[in-house]
Amino acid sequence: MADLESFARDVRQWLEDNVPASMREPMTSEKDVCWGGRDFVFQSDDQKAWLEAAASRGWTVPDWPKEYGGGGLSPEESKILRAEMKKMNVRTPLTSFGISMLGPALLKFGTEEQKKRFLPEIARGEIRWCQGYSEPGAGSDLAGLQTKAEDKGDHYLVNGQKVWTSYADEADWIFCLVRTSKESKHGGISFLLFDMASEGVTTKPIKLISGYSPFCETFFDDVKVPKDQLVHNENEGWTVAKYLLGHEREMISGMGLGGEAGSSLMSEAIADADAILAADLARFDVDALAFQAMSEHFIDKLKAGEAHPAEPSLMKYAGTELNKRRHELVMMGGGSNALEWESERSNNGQTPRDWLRTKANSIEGGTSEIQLGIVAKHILQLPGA
Amino acid sequence: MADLESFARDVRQWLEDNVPASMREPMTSEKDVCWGGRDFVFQSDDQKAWLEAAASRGWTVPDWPKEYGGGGLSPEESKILRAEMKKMNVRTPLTSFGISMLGPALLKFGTEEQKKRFLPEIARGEIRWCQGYSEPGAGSDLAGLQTKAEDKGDHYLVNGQKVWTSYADEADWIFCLVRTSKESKHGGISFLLFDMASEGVTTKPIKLISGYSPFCETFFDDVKVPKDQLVHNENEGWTVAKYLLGHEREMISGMGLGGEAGSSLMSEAIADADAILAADLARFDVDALAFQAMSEHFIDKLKAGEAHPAEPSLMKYAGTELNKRRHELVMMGGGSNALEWESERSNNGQTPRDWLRTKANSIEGGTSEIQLGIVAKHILQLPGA
Amino acid sequence: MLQDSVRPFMADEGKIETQLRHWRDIGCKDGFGHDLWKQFAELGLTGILIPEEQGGSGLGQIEANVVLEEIGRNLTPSPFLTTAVAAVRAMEGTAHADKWFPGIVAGETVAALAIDEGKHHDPAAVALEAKRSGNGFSLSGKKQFVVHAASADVILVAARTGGSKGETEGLTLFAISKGAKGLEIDNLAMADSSKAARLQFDNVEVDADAVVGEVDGGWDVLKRTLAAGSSGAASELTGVAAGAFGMTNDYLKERKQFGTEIGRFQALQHRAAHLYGEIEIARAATLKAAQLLDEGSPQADLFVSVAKAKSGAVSRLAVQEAIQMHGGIGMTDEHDIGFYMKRQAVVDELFGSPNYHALKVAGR
Amino acid sequence: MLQDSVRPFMADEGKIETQLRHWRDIGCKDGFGHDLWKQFAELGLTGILIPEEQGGSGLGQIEANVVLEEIGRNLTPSPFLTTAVAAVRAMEGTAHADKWFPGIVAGETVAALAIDEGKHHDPAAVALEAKRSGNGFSLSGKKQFVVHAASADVILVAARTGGSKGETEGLTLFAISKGAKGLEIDNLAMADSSKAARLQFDNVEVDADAVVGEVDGGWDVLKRTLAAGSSGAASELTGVAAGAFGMTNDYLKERKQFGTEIGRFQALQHRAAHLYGEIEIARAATLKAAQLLDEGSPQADLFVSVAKAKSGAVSRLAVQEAIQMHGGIGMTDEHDIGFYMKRQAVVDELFGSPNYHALKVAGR
Repeated sequence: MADLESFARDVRQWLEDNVPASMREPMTSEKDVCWGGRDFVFQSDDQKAWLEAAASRGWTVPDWPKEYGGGGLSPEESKILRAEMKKMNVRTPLTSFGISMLGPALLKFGTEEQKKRFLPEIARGEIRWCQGYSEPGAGSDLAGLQTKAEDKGDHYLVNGQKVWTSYADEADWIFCLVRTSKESKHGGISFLLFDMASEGVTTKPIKLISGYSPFCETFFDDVKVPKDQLVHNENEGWTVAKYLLGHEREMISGMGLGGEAGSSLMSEAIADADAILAADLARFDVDALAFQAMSEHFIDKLKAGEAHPAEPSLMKYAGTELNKRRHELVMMGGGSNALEWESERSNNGQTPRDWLRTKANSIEGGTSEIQLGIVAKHILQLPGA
Repeated sequence: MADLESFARDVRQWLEDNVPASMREPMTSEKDVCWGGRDFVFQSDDQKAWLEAAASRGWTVPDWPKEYGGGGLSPEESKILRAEMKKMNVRTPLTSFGISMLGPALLKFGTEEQKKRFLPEIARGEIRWCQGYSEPGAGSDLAGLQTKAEDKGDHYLVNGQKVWTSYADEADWIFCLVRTSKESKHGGISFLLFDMASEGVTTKPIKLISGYSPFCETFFDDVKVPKDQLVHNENEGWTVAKYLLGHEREMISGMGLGGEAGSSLMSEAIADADAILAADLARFDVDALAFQAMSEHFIDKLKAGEAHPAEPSLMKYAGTELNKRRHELVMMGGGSNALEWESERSNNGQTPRDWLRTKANSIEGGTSEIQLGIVAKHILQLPGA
Repeated sequence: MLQDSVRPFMADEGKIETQLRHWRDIGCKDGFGHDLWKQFAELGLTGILIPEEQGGSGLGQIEANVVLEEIGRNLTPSPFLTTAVAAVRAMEGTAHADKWFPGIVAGETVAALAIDEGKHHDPAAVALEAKRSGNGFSLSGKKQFVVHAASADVILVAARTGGSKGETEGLTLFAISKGAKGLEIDNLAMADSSKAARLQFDNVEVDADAVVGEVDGGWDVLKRTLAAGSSGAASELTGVAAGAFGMTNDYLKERKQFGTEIGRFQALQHRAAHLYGEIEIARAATLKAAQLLDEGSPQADLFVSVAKAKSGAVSRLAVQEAIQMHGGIGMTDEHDIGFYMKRQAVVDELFGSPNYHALKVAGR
Repeated sequence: MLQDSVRPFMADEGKIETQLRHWRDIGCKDGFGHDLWKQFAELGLTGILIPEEQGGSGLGQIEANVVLEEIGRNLTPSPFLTTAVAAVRAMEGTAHADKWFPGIVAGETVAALAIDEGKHHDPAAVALEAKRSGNGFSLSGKKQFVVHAASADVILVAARTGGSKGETEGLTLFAISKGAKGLEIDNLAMADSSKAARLQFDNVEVDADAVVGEVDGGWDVLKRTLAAGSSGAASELTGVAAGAFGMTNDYLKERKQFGTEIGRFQALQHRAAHLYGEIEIARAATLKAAQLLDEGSPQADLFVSVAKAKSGAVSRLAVQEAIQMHGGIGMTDEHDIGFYMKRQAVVDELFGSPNYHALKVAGR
């Protein structure tokens, strides 16, 4: 205990000394998020400075081992760091699919060489990853994928198409599921890493109902992938994929918390709410704060290795449904103001576009129905689930 | 049109002349319902007089043919009668399973002799029927019944057990599903009528969570049923049963309307409702009035023969769920007053007992899940429903 | 029956591909097509509520709502609700009928309603002032969510000639012709690609004959206008719900996942069946409101609010379920289902949200 | 861990068959068994919040709530919540602790709280008056929903020594011993077969030392008492939800319909999974509230209300789903599941309904 207390003091001091003042302001939009990567344009010098400071101590990924660029913190120490950062309103220095998804998978399934090669770059924010899972027409049935990788001796030759690749047009590398055997549905999948700048890779943004294009269609035409970029064994990629999906769901469940942007939206909705909306907002407050308590509890359990493997599904389901509800309430509170789509006054329709965006929350990363099915099967152990 | 107008005038006049004043007061409890039957004890002379007057004109069953004790009214005329009775707050003169369930089935499937024998008695309120459908352990799977009827030449010998027989201990006769063949599940069922006073019939009330016992277990031990009491063909009773179930559902859906007792309960709940309850009540009002509109529309379509055969399932589902919600709101509005179970002040816990009683609404007569399945299959035509 | 002609007409001529999506993609300033409005006229729809002696069809709210349900089902952009329903009800029996009805019957005239001044519908909360000025009035103030204002030949404006904001007394309705001096129209695209404007009135001078009905008697005119508009919007919402549901139910039968149609999954079946029932209930409530309006029943206002509140809640559920059940494809701009969600949000607010109307019902 | 001993104890000794159903069937006037209360004492549970130097276990809200979740899961009737949690928190640090704690630790004393005077929980709406009289006070007025009043050795009564109904100033808490003259107790069975009373005070005379805490300082005592009680009730509700859900989930695996286990029906699977998640959330919220209370955090009151509101709503859903999924058998008195619905309704109202607490959360 004494050690942890002195650790907490040390953390506070270090944060005081190293976090620029502007990085202790609440984020106001998606644009304040630091994603890193080859082509990332920092929003400010402070953003860059804070990333570098955090990375220098391994605190972009505090619980990764030090030899791979992490902070080497114990679960208790990680918790203290999170708590202190929260108390001081410190922004997350780096957010990336490398940290939240690929990293944990590499730590578990990667070779020593792969860990050394990829993890430190991720920790420093020098590489941005995208995820090549979904394929056209496959939807929730991820394992029904067709993109094939042929063994050509020293490399695989990849041909096929992915869809819903988040930010594929801004990513440096991709972690990608490919079919290396047709013998069994789940047993013929492999997990490959490759550079998006490789010859034969093209991306095409998908326009969404919000008018934004955060996703792409991604095409592979005779893309050569060196064999040392296969993670885990050939035809055993589904194991990696499932493990990684759990981490994706953890990340997405965080939406339920809404963040700072969410709460400022809500306060606008609350202003002169009608009596029914006020009642809905009261109930929402209860549910949002209860979910906050659940999230904290879940993260503690997770870091201590005590979470049930299907619990991320529960969190993903609850968090995304809550976030959708938040934006429905914001729309109701906004009345006709919230319907404007292109005006300057409405910041180009930010409110309705964000609302429409949230409708994908319960679809991407596995639909709500998929998550409920996983809970029914793995936790409730209902027959045939 | 002119004819209908003069019919409406005639109806108004006749109601003015024949309905006792006390029969134009809203019913305040279940006890004001006139069920009829051999052992029925009238609540008042007025109740008896009104039944007799209505029966004399065939208006206990206005749309049945005159030769079977009905009023012989056209759908338009029936609608006018209903509307005029509603305007004058006239109570329903007679409520019975004979009218709402067995009658329509006999009209469709009965022999001429059966119609002449049973329908006029039903119309005059001289016989009270109960329904022998459910069996222990069968639940929603009605067709899985085991009660068997053996062909003994001039009669059937019935042995077995029914459960959830409403008011079996007060009923004169039963309409009952029995198994006459084991060759197929649905194809081996027959539809029998018999006297509850027959030798070998015993009933045992089931105590419910509300403390009331409106249902019985009913046992048949070598009960002899004359063959002329078989309705429709042997082994084709399931056709009759399904037809009758639709009528049961129509009747149960009426609960959604709550009736007069429902609305006086609601006004108590509304008194000093908190802000959230007030919002819930506002939404409930909308849903209850919309359902009222739907019920009127449904009855018009039904009487005109234009309703989809699966529509009673929809009405049953919506009406019972609405009624459950009504009683939840009444409980919330009642606070700790509504939790008293035995005091005189609480009329022996009428509010919580009625509330608990409503929980069976969405189970009896086919669960909500069964109704939704029927709609999915027969109206939406979804595969495998 | 009217539905037999309107349904195929709207499905063919009013469909998303050639109307809504087309006008949106080319950035049309009206948000609808004048040619289609002409076709509405040829079918007698633009004058549906206009008496026969004034060249219309002389039908009622029930028939207008048949049209609106099909409009909702196909998301057909047109000024039908504002012009042929609400504005006609406002002008009927006034001198403005003679002036504007011929153009409406001919499908040449578009009318708009300028009532709300805040983000929520609240027709008594009018602050826009009409001061006596010479032989007429001078209007100053602002309005928002004025659907089709930029395309309108005439805008009906609720203004205050007496009393104060929040009171129903002292309101007067004015008919302001296109191009009035001092009137600034900020034409805005809404989420559903329809156009609604914010208006700024700076001493807009009008003659005394611009008054619709009586001076200080605007509430009576507004009441019948809003009842017709709300009832019509309820039908449009029912149509939106039915359209989204129909498309979704078809999708449930076609789309395969894990080797089987997704419509075979019981969880989706139950949700679909529940939704279907809710849509039927909304339609019955909406029909009853229209019947009561046509009968002039004192219960009409109550059921108009029931209809608008119910159809709003149900259509919201319908579009949410539609998007969720379509999965990723429904999130793409390329697919039509997303348009239903956008349109629902706009009509939901138009003439008062479900909350506004539920509170009216509860306060009866 | 405490749970490891309490869980089997409550499941064995506190089970429905031998406790709740038994006491109900014999019409026990207490609604619980004194022998079990003694067993609670032997395990150190009755003194769980009482400091070690006063003979208790010196544990906190977190541990008390572990007990209450098991009480909820088994519907075990006992005066634990009112006596060992709420009354102990009320008396701690006052002279009454010396008088009553030994009996509570020994499982010989039962305490009750008399706060509400209307049908809804509203602790500031006290009208019951305590007038100065000689060396002490004279109490007149009425109370309702006083759980275990008829079995209580001591009743803690919120009375008004100043201010007026609705104000938090001018409240004083009194400890009234059993058998006080002028106190009439109408012992009533509640829907769940627990007993709560309506009390009538007619000039009930008490000494000055009957005051718990300070005269006019009752709100401070009430606040900590109600926070502990609400937090505890939230845990009991979470237990009720978990108990009903566990029984239901088992039933889904056993019960066959149409030739297959009903738990195989996807519609039920999804509803069960949703409910499971909600129960986990309610438990996390309840745990957090207890942690904050034990830490003395300024956020504690907010999260206590979150916990009570959330666990109320979730447990209500749990008992409704439990009854519906059990079908007809669940409606019979013979089956235990119906008891969960009855108990839920009572604890839902105790220390304030979900609506009461949600409005507190929204008003923060």
